[in-house]
Amino acid sequence: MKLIKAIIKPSRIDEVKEALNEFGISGMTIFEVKGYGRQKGHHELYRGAEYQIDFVPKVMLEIAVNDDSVADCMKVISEAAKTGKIGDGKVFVLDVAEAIRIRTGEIGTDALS
Amino acid sequence: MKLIKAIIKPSRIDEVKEALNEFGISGMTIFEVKGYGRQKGHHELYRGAEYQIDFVPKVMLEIAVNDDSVADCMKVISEAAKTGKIGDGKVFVLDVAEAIRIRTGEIGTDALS
Amino acid sequence: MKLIKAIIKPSRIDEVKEALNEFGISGMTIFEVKGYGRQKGHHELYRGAEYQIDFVPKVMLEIAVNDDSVADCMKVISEAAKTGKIGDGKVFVLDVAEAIRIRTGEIGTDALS
Amino acid sequence: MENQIFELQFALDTFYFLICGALVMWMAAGFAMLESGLVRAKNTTEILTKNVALYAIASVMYLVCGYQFMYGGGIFLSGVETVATFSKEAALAASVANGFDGDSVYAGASDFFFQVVFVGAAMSIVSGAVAERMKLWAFLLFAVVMTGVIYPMEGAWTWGGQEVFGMFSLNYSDYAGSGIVHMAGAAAALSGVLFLGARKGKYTKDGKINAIPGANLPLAALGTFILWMGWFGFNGGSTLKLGGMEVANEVANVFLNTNAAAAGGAISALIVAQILFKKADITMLLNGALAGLVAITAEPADPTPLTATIIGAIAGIIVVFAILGIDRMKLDDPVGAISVHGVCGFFGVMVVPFTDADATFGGQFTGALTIFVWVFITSSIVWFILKMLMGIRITEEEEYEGADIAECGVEAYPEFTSGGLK
Amino acid sequence: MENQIFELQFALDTFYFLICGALVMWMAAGFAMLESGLVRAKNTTEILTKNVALYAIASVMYLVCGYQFMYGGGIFLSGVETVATFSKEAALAASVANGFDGDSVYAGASDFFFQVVFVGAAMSIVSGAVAERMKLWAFLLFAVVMTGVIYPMEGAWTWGGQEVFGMFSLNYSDYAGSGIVHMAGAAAALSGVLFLGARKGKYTKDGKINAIPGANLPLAALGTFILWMGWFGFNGGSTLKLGGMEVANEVANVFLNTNAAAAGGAISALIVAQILFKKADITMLLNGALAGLVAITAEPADPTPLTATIIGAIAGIIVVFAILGIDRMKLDDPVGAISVHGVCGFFGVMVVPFTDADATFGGQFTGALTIFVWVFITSSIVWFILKMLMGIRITEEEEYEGADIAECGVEAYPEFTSGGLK
Amino acid sequence: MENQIFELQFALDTFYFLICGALVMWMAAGFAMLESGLVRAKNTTEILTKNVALYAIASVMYLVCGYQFMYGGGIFLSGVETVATFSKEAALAASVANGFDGDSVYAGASDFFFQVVFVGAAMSIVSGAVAERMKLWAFLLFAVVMTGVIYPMEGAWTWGGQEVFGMFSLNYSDYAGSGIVHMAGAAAALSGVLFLGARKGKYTKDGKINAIPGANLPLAALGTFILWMGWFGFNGGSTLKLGGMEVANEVANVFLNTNAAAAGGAISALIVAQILFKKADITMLLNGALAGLVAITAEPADPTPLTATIIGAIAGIIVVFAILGIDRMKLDDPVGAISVHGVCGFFGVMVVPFTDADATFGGQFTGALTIFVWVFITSSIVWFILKMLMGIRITEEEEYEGADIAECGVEAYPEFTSGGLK
Ligand SMILES: Nc1ncnc2c1ncn2[C@@H]1O[C@H](COP(=O)(O)OP(=O)(O)O)[C@@H](O)[C@H]1O
Ligand SMILES: Nc1ncnc2c1ncn2[C@@H]1O[C@H](COP(=O)(O)OP(=O)(O)O)[C@@H](O)[C@H]1O
Ligand SMILES: Nc1ncnc2c1ncn2[C@@H]1O[C@H](COP(=O)(O)OP(=O)(O)O)[C@@H](O)[C@H]1O
Repeated sequence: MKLIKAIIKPSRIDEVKEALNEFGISGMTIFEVKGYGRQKGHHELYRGAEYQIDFVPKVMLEIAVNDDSVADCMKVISEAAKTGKIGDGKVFVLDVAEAIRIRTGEIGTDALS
Repeated sequence: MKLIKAIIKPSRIDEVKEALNEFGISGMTIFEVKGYGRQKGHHELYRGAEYQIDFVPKVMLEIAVNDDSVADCMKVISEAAKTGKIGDGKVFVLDVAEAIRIRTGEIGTDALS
Repeated sequence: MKLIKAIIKPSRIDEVKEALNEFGISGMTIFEVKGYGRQKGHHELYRGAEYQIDFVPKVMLEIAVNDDSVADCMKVISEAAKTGKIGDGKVFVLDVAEAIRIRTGEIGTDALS
Repeated sequence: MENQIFELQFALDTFYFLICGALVMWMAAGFAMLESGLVRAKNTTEILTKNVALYAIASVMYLVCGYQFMYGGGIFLSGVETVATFSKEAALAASVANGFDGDSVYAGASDFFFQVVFVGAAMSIVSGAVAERMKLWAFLLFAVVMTGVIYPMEGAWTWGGQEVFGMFSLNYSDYAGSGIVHMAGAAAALSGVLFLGARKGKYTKDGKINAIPGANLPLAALGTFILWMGWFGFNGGSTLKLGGMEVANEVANVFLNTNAAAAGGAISALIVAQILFKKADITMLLNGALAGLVAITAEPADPTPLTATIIGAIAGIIVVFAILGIDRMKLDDPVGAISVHGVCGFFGVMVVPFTDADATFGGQFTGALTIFVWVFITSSIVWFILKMLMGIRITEEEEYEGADIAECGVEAYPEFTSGGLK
Repeated sequence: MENQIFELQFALDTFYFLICGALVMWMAAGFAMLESGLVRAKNTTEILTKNVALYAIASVMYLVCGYQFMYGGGIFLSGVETVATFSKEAALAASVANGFDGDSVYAGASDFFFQVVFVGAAMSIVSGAVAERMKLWAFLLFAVVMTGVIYPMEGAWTWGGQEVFGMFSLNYSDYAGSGIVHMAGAAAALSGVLFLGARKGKYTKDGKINAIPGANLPLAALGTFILWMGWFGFNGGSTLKLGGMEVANEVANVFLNTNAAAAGGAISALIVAQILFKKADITMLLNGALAGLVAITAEPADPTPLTATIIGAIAGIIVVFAILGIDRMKLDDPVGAISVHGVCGFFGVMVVPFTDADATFGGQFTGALTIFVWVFITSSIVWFILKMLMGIRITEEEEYEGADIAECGVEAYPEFTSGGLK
Repeated sequence: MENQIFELQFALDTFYFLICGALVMWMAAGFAMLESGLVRAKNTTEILTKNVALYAIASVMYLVCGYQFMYGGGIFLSGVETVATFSKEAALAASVANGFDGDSVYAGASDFFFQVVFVGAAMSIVSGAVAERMKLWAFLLFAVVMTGVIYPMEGAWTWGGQEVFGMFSLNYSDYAGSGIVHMAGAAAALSGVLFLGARKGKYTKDGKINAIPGANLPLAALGTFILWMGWFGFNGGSTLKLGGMEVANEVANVFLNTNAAAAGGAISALIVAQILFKKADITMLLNGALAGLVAITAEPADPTPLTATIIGAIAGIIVVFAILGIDRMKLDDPVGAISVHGVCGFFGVMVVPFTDADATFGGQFTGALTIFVWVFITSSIVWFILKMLMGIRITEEEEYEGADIAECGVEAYPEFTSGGLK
């Protein structure tokens, strides 16, 4: 089992969600994050003092998938999240040693929705 | 060392925290996330246009524990977080290669609170 | 490749960011979290009823680095984040199995900014 | 030429009534802000909806029948002169008859306008106490009865001067309504709270009282300032006449005393809170100011400014302990309405004899009791019927998710909250 | 001694005008709060900036030339008496000439003050409809022309009583401006919306209508209460005279009817929303109250209170369907300004003959049409020129990021939002 | 019959005073909203607490001794007529003596009411400048001295017409208090800022100025609108009489000029900000409007509307540069109070001789200097004593965590923020 962590642009979340749905992934956890990378933030101005917002809003997706689906799933996400402009984000894959569904106690890949 | 990632219902956070405390876990990091799974979101309505909120509020717990405690800790969380209704969440376990406590520089399991 | 997860005090984020920049790390993802550990929260009071805020605001940094840099990077973070007072936080290191840059499709360490 | 003077007096008094009425109408916004600041984000849309709708309902129901019950103004205001039916001759004749020093003469419509906004205020008191758990439509149906019948009836027995049912003749003095408006609202609120029960999570089984902090304290402070300002109209207008030196002086003293009592209440409540809790609890400060205002309302003209300040200060102390006590009795009142309007309203009524020689403690007590019993019992009957018919409480799940989504379909701050984790 | 009576009448009427004017000025805050509550967080600073700046521009432009165009008050108010140029003799002579029952006499400055705040109101209507996508400076330039020329011209043909161009002589009755102010504002707004197009993401290619919820509903409710309060000045002041029994009675009825219509509109819109959507949509409740206010504005004096309530209630029903219909026509109006002020303004104008025997449907329709055509066409010309010269819409990227950062450089709630993820 | 006219005049003038006073009281809400919008979320509860409490303290202290010091009204208002002590005969006699064109006669309580709300305004200015770092109770103790002694003394030497200490006789003209109220508040604020030092993180060691954005800009805009509205009472009431044609005309011109100056200030500040920063900085727009208001306050009656607009516009330009300059001097004033009320207050005082022939530059300068020196020195003494006794600044840790939790125990927006990460 793997945990896919994808950092994407907030504007692509709907597309990614739908693409994953079509692909058959029906469970995921997301949260708002701030990204720092090549894509630069913006300037704001307050009472004459300019200041730099370094961090860009991004969304992190965390999706546990079984080992077979990892490659395809990465592809699905990458394609749906891509705009071609700087700041499209990254996908990282981590190993999952164990998983359990709290409600039923199912473990392993059975625990995934 | 392992990192336990538990996605639970926001309403269960106090119970889980207390159960972990009793079990002897005294350090953790939590944050608000949005979950997507079998439990469906809700409809909202604004000026006549209905729209679907797909994501359900959840809380993510991240807890680093030493290898011996992992299984028990998962059990403790599962039991405390369980309501038996859809959407109770998942627990994932990841390997931790290294850990350090910033204040003291302690490494390995010594770094855990 | 490794994923460094660092939990630090919010007040140290600028120092850490700059130290990492100098070190040559130019990409990272951060988000606000709540920490529970030796550092205790505070009491609040509302209409005569006191209540305990157990969780302390912290910032989580997630940084993917190649294996060579891990040790140095941990050091850089630890030093920049350190105040010497309780609650300075932890750094955890996780293995990354795969990475991809969405915009270009580059994989592995090439995917890192 | 004397007629012209009477015309001016009529115009001035009418205008004074209208401006005071507009200030009291503005209190509806004050209650709305205060209450929406003190509930959690997830119940904010619903409390706003209730506050706007209840004011609208009060306006319509008092027009339909409330004014008739209270002052005999006719169903649908048929007895109030419109532009078409106004008789200048009659008005002039009345002016001459009253003489310059007698009762005031003003447009009937301005009297209705001034009275109707009071109904809204009485009803606004209820919404805060039952916040975060009551069904919207059950509440609005209650508002129909409260503003159309329950309030007008007790108003008729007091300000209306009617001896309905031959039941009692009160020698009861209540200038602007510490009892008639505020305690009445609180009585209905108390009954509602008893029927509803506490918010989930407010009191734990082991007897602990949990704090449920409000989501937006600047709104609560704004609401308090609005109420403070509107109260000048509430008490000032209750002099019922401006055109004359003595009454004008009285109106001025009412403004001054109203302000002084609010200030006294704010300061004393803040100090008590600081002593008790070691923190300057802003919600006590705000409730203290309102407590002072409620207390002075029963007699804002006669006290000296110093006495008014002291009355307000005592109310500010009372309200802190009332809030703590009522919480300990497990009566869950998210905004402190029962303490502010009920307890301090009663205090205000009972303190009148100290500054107004005509009032007696017996009369004040009897009057307060009558109002309380009437409103509490009739309210309870209405709550009971509503509970049987349609239920008055949202489901536990809806309460957890928030009344906003359940009742109104939209969150108040969709971009600011993401679950309210603490 | 007669002179002294006239002096008092003059003082009273001047004061009445000034207080009503202050209440109408306060409506600028109402529009600002309403609109900033109904847009997304990322466009809030910009809509606030527009609202404050447009009121300032209206104040200056109407002073520079608008008042001259509308009432002939002189460029830079050269025709309005200042402290230095005031002639008590002339004022007394005018008072005597008018007699006590004739036209009112009041300070010229108070008339300007009362008129200028109306200009701000007309312009505020536009800002809401074009929110979240229009360039700030294009909007402000439009405000210069609208408040300096477009509005004053149609005002001159109606309230100003001028027969400009010999084009037409309207027998058009519009007490406080359902058409002259509200529909005029809505006509400019409609034109702006057509030139601008919808917000990105509002309508999908497959014809779906997306909801774009407002960020801060308590502000929207507060704004509505402010408008409700300010409307007493808007309609009440439009009687133009207070000092006299008949007019004072009329003013009182105007206050009463204004309140009744708002209440009627709020209740009917809430009920319709509940029936249609099964939820008590607060935005419809708020728009319903405003719809009632707009509708009664054309004739707030003559209806009985019951009739006023009914007129308001009908407007409350109309506004819900108008909002849904206009959305279906893919006219993107984030706050419902076109429905509230345009559709209900027109309804208000057309309903006058039912309660005012002097008005005719023909006259009302001709007047409304004239106002609409004039404002719509001239606005369109101005929007077109602005579009050619500098563009009127922010870029797609700026729209995504939010007008606040693009135009004003600072977020409205920097600590509360972090991307607005849903 | 003449008596009746005097009675009406008395009533009208009293009412006018009371309404203007209520509008000025409303400014307390304006300051509270403005300041709570411009501080960070974590210091919001505390600034609200300060604003409500300082108004209450001002009300009480001015009643206790301030009014006595300033106008000799008696300790505890013992010299002000209550309902019991009012003598109609005396009032009528005074009216007859003054004649219809002489000084106004009105209820003493209304004069106190109008004066006391000014004290609150002066004190509100201070709270903004010392926000986000000053101890709550140290501030409130300062408020006791400021409102009970410091302000009343300089008020006595100017408006009070007293030659205290035989020190000086000012030929100083300050209609509604650009200097007496606004610059006085700013002088106390400046002293407080010097004693306190800047907020942690505002100025870095390498000389950089960091922006610390306000948490809730709609509140700041609302606060500005409230102040704008309340200023009609502030300046309008300062005419001190309404009942008479010439004074009524003057009041009308005051309203008009007040509005014009605010509009001028808003527009010019916005344009300057756009030119300097390439962004329409809303905080400059808001400060610009207030700058215009402050500047016109010293003489709102005599200028023509055009001149008033220009005076406001110049103040709007001044304020932008003042804010930038003061920031560069490392005087940390989170809301710009010193620039708006101090710099533009001084400008307003000095510009009087251009429109009022009786005023001289020398007199204006001497007066302004006297006020500034007196308030600055006495304030410094009080701040110094407070610093010695109890400390005036919260600890660094409390400042980091926020004054809300440290001082008041509760967050203003507990559900919206989670650390304010940027
Ligand atoms: N080394 C890294 N570790 C973790 N997250 C990263 C790293 N580098 C970039 N990111 C995340 O990816 C986002 C996009 O990266 P960026 O360099 O801006 O553009 P791109 O992905 O197109 O090269 C960043 O905003 C950040 O959230
Ligand atoms: N494959 C997955 N990867 C990551 N998180 C998941 C996954 N599936 C479910 N989740 C998380 O678990 C939560 C609960 O899942 P859900 O299917 O709704 O109910 P249950 O856990 O009872 O089966 C989801 O809201 C989501 O946050
Ligand atoms: N076992 C753990 N797993 C995950 N996070 C932890 C753990 N222990 C501590 N933390 C995080 O580290 C932060 C600091 O820990 P704490 O015990 O307060 O101080 P210190 O790091 O100085 O020992 C906590 O607030 C929490 O976010």
